[in-house]
Amino acid sequence: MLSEIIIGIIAAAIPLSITFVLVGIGEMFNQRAGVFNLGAEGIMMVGAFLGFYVEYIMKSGPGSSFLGMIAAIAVGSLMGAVMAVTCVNFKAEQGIAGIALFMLGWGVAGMLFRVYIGGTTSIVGLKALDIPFLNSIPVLGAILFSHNIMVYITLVIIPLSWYLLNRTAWGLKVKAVGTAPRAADTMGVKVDRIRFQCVVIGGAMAGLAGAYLSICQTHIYADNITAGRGFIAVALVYFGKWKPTGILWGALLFSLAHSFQRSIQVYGIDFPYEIAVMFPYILVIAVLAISGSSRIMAPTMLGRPYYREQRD
Amino acid sequence: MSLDIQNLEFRSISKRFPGVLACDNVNLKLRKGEILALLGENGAGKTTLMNILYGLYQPDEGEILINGRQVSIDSPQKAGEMGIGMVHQHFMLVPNLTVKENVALCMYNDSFFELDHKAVNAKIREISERHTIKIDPDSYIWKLSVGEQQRVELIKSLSLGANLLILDEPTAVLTPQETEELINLLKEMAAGGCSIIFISHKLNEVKAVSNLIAVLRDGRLVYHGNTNDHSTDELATLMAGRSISLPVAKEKQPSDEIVLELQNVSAMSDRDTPALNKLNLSIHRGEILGLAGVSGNGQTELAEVINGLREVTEGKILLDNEEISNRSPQKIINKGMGYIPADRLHEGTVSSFSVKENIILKDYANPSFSKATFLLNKTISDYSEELVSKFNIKTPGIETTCASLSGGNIQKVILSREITRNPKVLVAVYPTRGLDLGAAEFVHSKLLEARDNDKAVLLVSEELEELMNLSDRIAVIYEGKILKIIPAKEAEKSELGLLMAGVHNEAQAIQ
Amino acid sequence: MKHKQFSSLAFNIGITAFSLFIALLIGAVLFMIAGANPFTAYAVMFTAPLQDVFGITEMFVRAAPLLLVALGISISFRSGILNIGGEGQILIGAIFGLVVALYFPKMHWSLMIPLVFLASFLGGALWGGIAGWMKAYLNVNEILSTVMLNYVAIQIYNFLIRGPMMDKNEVVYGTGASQTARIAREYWLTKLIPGARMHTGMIFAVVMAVIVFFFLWKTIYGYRMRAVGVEVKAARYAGINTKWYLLLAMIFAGGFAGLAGSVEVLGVHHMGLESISAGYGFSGIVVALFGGLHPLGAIPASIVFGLLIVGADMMQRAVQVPAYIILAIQGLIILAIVSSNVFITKKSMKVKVLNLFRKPAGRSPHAQ
Amino acid sequence: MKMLKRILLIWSAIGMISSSVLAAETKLALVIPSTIDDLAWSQAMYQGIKDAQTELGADKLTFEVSERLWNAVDAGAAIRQYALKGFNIIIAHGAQYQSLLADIAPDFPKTSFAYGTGFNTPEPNIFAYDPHAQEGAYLLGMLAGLTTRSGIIGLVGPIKAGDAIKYNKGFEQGVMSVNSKAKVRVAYTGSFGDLVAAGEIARTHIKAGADVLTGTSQQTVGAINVVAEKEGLVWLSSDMDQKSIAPKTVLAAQVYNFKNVILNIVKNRASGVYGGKHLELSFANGGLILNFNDAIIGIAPKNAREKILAAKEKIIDGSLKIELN
Repeated sequence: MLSEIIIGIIAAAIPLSITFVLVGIGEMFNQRAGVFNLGAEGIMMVGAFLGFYVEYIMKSGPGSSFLGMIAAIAVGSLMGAVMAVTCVNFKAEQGIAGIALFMLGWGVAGMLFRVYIGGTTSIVGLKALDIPFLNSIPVLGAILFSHNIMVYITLVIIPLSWYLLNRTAWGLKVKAVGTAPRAADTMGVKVDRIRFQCVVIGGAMAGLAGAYLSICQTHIYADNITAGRGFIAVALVYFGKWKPTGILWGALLFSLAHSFQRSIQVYGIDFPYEIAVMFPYILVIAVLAISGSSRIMAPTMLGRPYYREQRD
Repeated sequence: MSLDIQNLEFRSISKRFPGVLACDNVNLKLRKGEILALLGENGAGKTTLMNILYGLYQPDEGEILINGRQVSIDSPQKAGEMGIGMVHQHFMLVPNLTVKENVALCMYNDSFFELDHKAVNAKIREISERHTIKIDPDSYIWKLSVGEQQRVELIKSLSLGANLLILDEPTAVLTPQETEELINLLKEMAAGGCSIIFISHKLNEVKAVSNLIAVLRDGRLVYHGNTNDHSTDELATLMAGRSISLPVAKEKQPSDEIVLELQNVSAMSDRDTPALNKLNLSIHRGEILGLAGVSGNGQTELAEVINGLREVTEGKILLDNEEISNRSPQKIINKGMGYIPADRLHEGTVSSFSVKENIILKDYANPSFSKATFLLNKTISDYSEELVSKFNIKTPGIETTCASLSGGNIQKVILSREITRNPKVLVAVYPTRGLDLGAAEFVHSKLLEARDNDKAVLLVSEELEELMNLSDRIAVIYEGKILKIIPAKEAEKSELGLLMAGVHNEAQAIQ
Repeated sequence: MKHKQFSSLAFNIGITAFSLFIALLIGAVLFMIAGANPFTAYAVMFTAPLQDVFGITEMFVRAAPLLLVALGISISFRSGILNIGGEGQILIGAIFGLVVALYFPKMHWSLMIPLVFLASFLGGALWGGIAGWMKAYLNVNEILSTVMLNYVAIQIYNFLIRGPMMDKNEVVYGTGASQTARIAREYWLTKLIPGARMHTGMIFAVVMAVIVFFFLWKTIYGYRMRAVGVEVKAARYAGINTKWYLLLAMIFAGGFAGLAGSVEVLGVHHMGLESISAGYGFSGIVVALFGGLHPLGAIPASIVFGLLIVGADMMQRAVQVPAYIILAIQGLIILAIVSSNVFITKKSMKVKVLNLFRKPAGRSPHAQ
Repeated sequence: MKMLKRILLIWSAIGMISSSVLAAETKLALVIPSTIDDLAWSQAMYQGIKDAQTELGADKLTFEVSERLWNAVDAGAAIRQYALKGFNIIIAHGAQYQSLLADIAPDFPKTSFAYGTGFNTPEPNIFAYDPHAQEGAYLLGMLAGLTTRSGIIGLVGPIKAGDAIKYNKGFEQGVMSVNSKAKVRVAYTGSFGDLVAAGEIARTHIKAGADVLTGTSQQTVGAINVVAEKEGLVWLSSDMDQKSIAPKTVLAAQVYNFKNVILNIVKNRASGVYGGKHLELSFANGGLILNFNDAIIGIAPKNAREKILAAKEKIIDGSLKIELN
């Protein structure tokens, strides 16, 4: 019984963590390049809406779900580009621009939903796959092989992003523009261009994460579907020390804590539920406080626009 | 592939910055295999001119010709394609990447995915073997010493096939031996067909290395010709527009009273490696103790432990026989410590604060400047005005931010503050680094003045000339230990150089 | 010289107006999608709040908490800390204030109100201080800790107002709405105009802004705090206990957000309610940055932002579009203003724009 | 001072004008915390007003809505503006608006204000309405107790306060009345709007063996969709009939019929009563409606419907009381 509960907790945590991983990896890229995007939450909302909407109007199976995801990625990139234009080209204060983008995204998503759909409806979406044979492996089957397809795609995205960051020329450039943009510039790296690309990627990933929420997790769109998950994801990037695996651990820890507190509530241990709900947030802070943070990986020029012709 | 630069010409180059005319109608010529030394005081426009050649800045007027054809260099990439490489004064390296990755960043700045670590390794090996530059390609830049970082810079430029190298004050941070090696290396490279532009204000080196000299003053070219046509004194006069001679310490009988004493002091560096290793040192009242050494051997850490900015893991520091080790910086300041840090822009001053605010950086809480926590604006302004005129600080006003002053004037702000506070001990770390002769002259005279006023001065420097001119005794630091202390009049450059490189007779080591 | 100043001002206004125009143009598309006339909508949004007493007073109702939060944010930003925990700090501040106002023995308002303010300042300071302490002594990134602490604060607040501090009557009648009892009427902040909600909180906030200004620029503590904010190394060098001042900065940031909480409680709601923070913790950041992180700059910034909130709200009712459009328009306007800001503050960017209009020249017009 | 007097004069003038308008048509304004399409609390009221409009005629009752005013500051501005504009009835649809109304109402004595859930009418022109959520919850609880095969029933709560408590208490009593062995497990998300969290709690309930689930507030749409993923599981909905999003999952619903509240307020005003009344929504007065989903009612035992309807009659005639404490 107990082992079943524990397996259940872990199995439930994995699909939950995907949202954070997706947004987090995207945010990791733009932070590594020196741009701090608080607007991920807003981008997620637009992604969640558009992904939902595309599937809703197509009304046909998994194909339309994927089309929805692609649409979400596209619109996320577009929102990312808006952020990039303001923060990279126009060197705007990133904190404000992020909050503004959050407001814009929330507003646009909500309004389009009202105008084009009007009422809460559900879609088929992508359901959990029970992978034949593999899912009947004891313990592992339940934990690893009974999730929706996006979980597996995300598990591919993590090593892919690691590879991109650490084994390609582009990844080198990203790391360079986030820590030493002037040096990067002298080495022939187009600082603003790399930053722009990274912010767009961050947007695309946030859009996808939004669509994951509406298409894979809830099969629905409703106001404030993200409920602050974008902000959590931004925080988890710091937790993960700007590394894909770090972000994965952070997201898993946070999701496990959530899944754990929900199980505690469901299995009827009687204490104020607020404490249960608080638990994941406190846990994440506590773990980071104990483990300490390294400054080596930190993009030291995070939040600072680069002016080529400024004497320093 | 990069261009083979046969000759280079600047025609009437001008560049303005808000409020400054950095380059004014400059004309220059350089042929293949020549070494051109670009001389000038700080702010004369040397760096700006080179940044234009390197594509970082665009000239407002004028043109650049390579091999007789007009070219437009609108980015460092373009410069690289034309075979121009630059080693900046502030190294342009990405600290959180390895040596190899930094080189790779240059080699693959056009590609997206492609990143052939093997090819990069091979390139680094080839270059380091050809020019005997030793470097570990897999170590992170932030772990390297300044000298090593410079080698990375050279490898970087060479790996890109540069045949015109611009070096912006390359010797500022090197030991005499390293400097000599660099000079030989540069000559060899020139002989092999490389053209080199060498920015400096150290005239001896310039004489040793270059064929051609160009002197800039206030953005204008005041001399362009052969190196051998002028003596160093004449060149100095050309640079400054007046004749300058650096002050030399006059003999003074030092007192026997020890003011500052370090006993078996150990400390860790920022990278968690041992920086000071049971170091012993004592300084007398009324003497300048010069500390020689290659940077990265514990000098900055030494200055920091004395000032309470770094933890002492072992040993004792005594100021006037009172222990000050691991006391708070505030307490140490109150006990009469003065400190001129190496990083004058970010440590010695709060760069976005006004001159006035920086002048009271250590005294704002002093009853003469604040009453019941409120700052006394009038008194502070009067005091600042007084120091500004006394130390001849060139600033539009006391409300101007320090960041907008030149390096020399920032140093004067620090100097005015530290000396006027009348400390018992003054620790000065690289006080003239990057300053032009005029400013260095001023700093030197003030340090000597402090000594004559019976202060104990610890002068950390990499320039032997400076140490030998000013110090009463010279201590050599190597890997966190004092190897030897030599009275300045007995010191010889060659011996100091060997000591700095760690070569010494064990028997002579200070216990 | 005069002429130059004038043309520079004209440039600043021009560039801001241009970017606003672009934002409103994009916004107009949204209005058209929603089936409303953008001209009427904008007319209402920018003029309606200024047309009557109601609009103007409402503007100040929003400006008061915004200004207080922005003051705290300015202090923390100046000390190099990005505090996005305003929401949580407001709530904790409010709850501390509520405890004093509801459970302390009756006393004259002139004693009680300062006591409530003090309590809420301490509450917010505690919440900000946690993040500050973790930043200074445990090296925990403040963005992470403040985001997380917001959620924790919301849960604590909700627990208290639905549990131990819930209005006893709610239990008796079985309605169980999560709200506290009402605060005694004599403790309410005085309404400045009968029939409108505007209360003395705005005056309090402006006074605080002036105090913060003096504190930051005229006292040794402010001097230390600013030094720590811009150049930690130099501050340490000067003998300042930098960790303590980082913590202190967050204590102030939280404290001012906490004050905003009690201003809302005493001035507007007179009781503890759900979502009392009303997003001020986030808008406060925007206000602080628009105010140039200067306490006095935050005063007009908070009023303008108040106008934006009230105007958008009125517009939504006037043209009957989905309320979401308010958010979208506010977001667009903020984006436009921050984007244009760089052309005003950075000469090199300004020059680029001016060069667009002076085709043949490649020269910078501002060099002397 | 003169200025103030003038302002006061203008305001009282506005008040008079608005009262004279009353005779011609009733202008109603609705302020809701969520949206008009949340399939829960807010939409139920919106629907109620539309129904009342249909009944009275579009020329007799017009209305405007302001959404997403969950925070009381914005809501306060909206309410006051509506009052200034001469709206006759202003409905602030949430318990959290009570204190706002108490502040505003005295300035507009001829305007009727209403809020709910609540009992308190601090001013003579404030109505409080109060759906007896526990009544429907009791009946749904009976249905759950009768229908569950696993004996485990999952409840997805938002925040443990207000209607959620009333609902949960009634529901548990209903379950116990028919199936004392069944377990009702309650878990809260800690927010009203986090439908992902609600979905996750539903998932956890299902993993833990629950086959009948229920819950309140707008976030439950997230839970329903999760329940709908697996066949054989049912959801019991409250506030609105949420059948539209999961026709094969929502077995029955308690629907708040706010139409009567609106009509009641209009009637009261016609007879010169501007407020001060506590309006209840119960099965007895038609304020609550119980809907069964006929398409899938077969899942429940055959006699379930009869038993529940019998209990409903008892609630109506007062012989069955549901304890709230």
